[in-house]
Amino acid sequence: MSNTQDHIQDDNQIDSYRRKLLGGGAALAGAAALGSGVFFTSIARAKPDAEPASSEIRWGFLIDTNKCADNCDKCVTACNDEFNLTGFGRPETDAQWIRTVTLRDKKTGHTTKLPLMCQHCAHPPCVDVCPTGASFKRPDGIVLVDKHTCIGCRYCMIACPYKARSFVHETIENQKEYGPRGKGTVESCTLCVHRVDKGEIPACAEACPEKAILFGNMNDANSDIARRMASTVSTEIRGDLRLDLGVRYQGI
Amino acid sequence: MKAKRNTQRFWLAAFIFVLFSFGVMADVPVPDIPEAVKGEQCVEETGFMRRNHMELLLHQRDDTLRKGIRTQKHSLKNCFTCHVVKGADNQPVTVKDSRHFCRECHDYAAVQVDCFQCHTSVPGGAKTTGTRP
Amino acid sequence: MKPTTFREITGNSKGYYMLLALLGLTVAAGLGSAWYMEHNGHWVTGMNNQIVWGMPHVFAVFLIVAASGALNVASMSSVFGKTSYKPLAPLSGLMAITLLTGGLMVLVLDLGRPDRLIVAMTTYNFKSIFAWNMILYNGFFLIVGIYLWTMMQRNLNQYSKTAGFFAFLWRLALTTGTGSIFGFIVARQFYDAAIMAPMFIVMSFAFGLAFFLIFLLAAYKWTGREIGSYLINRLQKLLGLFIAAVLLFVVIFHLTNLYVTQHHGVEDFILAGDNIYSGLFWVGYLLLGTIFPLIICYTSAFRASIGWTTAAAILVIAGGLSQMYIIIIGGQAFPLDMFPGKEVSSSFYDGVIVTYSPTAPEVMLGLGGVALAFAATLFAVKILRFLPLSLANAKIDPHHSAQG
Amino acid sequence: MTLSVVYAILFYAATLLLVVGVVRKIIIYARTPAPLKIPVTPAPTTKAGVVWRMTKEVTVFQSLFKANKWTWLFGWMFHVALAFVLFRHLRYFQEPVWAIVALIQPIGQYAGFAMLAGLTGLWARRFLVDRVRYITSLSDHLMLALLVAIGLSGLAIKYLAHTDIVALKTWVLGLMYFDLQPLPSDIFVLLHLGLVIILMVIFPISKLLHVPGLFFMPTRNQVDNPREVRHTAGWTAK
Repeated sequence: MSNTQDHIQDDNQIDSYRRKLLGGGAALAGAAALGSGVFFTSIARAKPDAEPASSEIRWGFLIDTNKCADNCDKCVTACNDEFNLTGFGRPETDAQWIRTVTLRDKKTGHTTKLPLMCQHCAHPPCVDVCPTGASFKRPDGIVLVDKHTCIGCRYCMIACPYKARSFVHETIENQKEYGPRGKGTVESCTLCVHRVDKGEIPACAEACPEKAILFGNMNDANSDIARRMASTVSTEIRGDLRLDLGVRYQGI
Repeated sequence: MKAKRNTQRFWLAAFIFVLFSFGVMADVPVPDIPEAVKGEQCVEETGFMRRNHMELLLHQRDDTLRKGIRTQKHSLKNCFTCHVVKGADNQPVTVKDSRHFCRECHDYAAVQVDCFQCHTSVPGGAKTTGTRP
Repeated sequence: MKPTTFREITGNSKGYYMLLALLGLTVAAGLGSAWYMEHNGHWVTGMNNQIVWGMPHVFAVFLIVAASGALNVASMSSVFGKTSYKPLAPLSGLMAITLLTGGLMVLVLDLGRPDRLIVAMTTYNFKSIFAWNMILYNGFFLIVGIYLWTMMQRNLNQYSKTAGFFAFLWRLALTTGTGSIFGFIVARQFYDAAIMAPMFIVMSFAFGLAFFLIFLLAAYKWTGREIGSYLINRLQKLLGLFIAAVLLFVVIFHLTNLYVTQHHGVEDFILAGDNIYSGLFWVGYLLLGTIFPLIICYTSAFRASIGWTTAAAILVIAGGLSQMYIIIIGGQAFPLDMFPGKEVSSSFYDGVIVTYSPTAPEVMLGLGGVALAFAATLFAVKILRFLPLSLANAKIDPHHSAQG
Repeated sequence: MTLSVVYAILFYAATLLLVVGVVRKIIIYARTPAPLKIPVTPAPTTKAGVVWRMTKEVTVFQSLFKANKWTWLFGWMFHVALAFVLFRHLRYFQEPVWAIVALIQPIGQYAGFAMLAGLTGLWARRFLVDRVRYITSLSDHLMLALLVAIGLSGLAIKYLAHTDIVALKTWVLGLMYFDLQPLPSDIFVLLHLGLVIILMVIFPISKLLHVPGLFFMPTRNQVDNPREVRHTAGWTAK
């Protein structure tokens, strides 16, 4: 249904989606709370430069796989553009920070498509296993690699349950100012931390024509992401590991 | 016997002369450090920067990456943005060019700069190369 | 029994220098391979974003495990009071150090940033078993070094038992740590098993003794020093015991997995899959690395034979490498089970069994590590007194000397 | 600038003393006759063998290794580390710097610590080993103290209070080009350079002369062929 509405304004689209999901009454309340404003391209408040990331905040994604169109990979392209993730024509060693995964139910044949990236766990196995502490979690829940101390042992890649990390297999010379990358170190989705700190939303969320990727502060009960998580069921991939993921999915 | 001693003295004198002529009378080679394009004083006093820029950079890098503090004063980006060197095509030269701000002194002192193995070395980042995955 | 006389080997024969040169060349080839890999980046290896640990890790982990096992002969005498092994203790300690050196060389040179070794040695995340292993490896050098010192300097001999005891404890910790590298990985089906730690300890006994035997028997054969049937026979039986113990743990490991329904997939893949792993398991590990050497160790036809014992040791090493390959590569080749009950596909090799074809530089690096271990040992026995002048029955067997 | 001039004059003087002093000693050593064949056996019987033996003496300190493992360990560690450190310092004397120097340069940093560790071991030996303590003179302590102080002040420049390394190199090159440049007047730099000057001056009259002296050891540099070749040297040559 939402596929046909991509020309409609952001807020209206959300409204229509909510109406469909929650029924009219709840939608009215929801729409009122959302108010006006362009929350899809910017978050409520940009962090002052001198202020450190706060542990009050837990940044995360809520991804609605029902909205994910079959032949769409705009989130992937946006990420690749944002960080100049150019490949060398060697798919086995080229980096992928976000990828679309297609699931097909073995019994029913029902297929689902979803974008998969670093899940920004609250208890990240990559951080636990990293010998030098190069894998770390920012106070606001973003899991990053400190490339200054990464020795390229790749233990984090062994430990990650989501295969979210890539090893830089060759020399790179086209880094963006805000996205350092270099041969011999491990990298993964940064949740576009350079944008988030400026008060913008990650490139993939911004690029999604269906607004399937909702970004926000999960700890803030008034945020859109927290409200939506409170009102509908969402799942974590490999929830059995109890890693408390920063990326939640709907529709799988 | 005496002649032999004199010969030895001659060779000794010659040796010392040769040793000192290793130093040639010429101007000392010095690095050609690019001025800041803004024509302003650096973020700290010059003598201090020459001695301690690495400490500032390390401190800034940890603050930015680990804590999310994004002040720019002591950032690497500031170094090569203020002291940008333009090539023949009027584009900023990358660290591959020996005229790059950081390389002038680092080459002179034979100290490697690791920064640019991951970071871009020109304002705004280098041009895209390679293919999309 | 009279105290054992230790002597440097003469080591000026053509054969000695040729062997040393051959090993040196292999080390050089390994170093060259590492440089090639680092210079170009890891894409020139068979390793990729799916199989992130490859041949270098197979060799490195194998050598590290073997290193702690090589100390075993020394522990037999210092901790368990088996005096017939006492003359072998210095060589045992030496090989523990050289094998670990070889293993660490491979491990470090495969890092994405080996130039940051100093970071690895000074920045620790104490929750990481890998960080603990760095401490365990460095401590192992120190403790075994002290142990060797107490053995080789006469006025310190009184402390060698204590030093040997601590070295023994440390080596247990070290192998536990190495096994836990895999045991603590919850994400992958083939890992995440507490039995990994004790299994690695038992494996270390077998691998370490195998390396030790190869060097010892060759050294005595080629230097013309005497080694008696009593000692060979005992070491043979010891090797057999360790092989059997490894088999027990391997059986338990796989039985546990076969019992747990969600591990059926990966077990099927390793044991019965149409791939190299099942071949390595049944032929490499079980037939060549276990059954054959067991026959050699326990059949009277091969009793106390230098040649056959060496053959058994080589087979154990071949089997051990197969085992490591199965654990390290096989464990990664099997897809992560992120979406139970779903067929998964993506551009990033999700849901498919990934292939790994090691390239020459990786294998050369691994072999370079093995060569380094042997070269260092070979050189050390020339310049220091590690090897007893004689290991004849009369010098070793307490009953023999009692009669004589 | 006064400091620059003072240090420059001192450096020129120290260099002159070092070179003249060492050359003089080498001439004395070379002219000192070794009238008898006294190579320590087992000794090589060919000239190539002697070269191989001396190479081993110079690079791995073979006879020291056979004599005393601890002294060898610390001594060798110190000398190898010193070689790396000296090699790293070549960068001050070259422009452009050789690629190999730039490559070794970072290793030299850690060698600084190894050098100090070796020196500490060697010094400890002079206190802890009775026989060595008995034969230790004040000058032995002085040489060790001087080397340790040079090492410490050098490391202090690298790790404690940085200096303007570019200016320092310009000053050094200035000495070579006879084009005097200002010397950065950081305390550890002045200390480091001052101590090196002292070392250069003392060198030709100290036990550090074992550096050239090693090559003139008749027990090591002679071919063991007294029956094949008639040995003549010094007064026997007449």
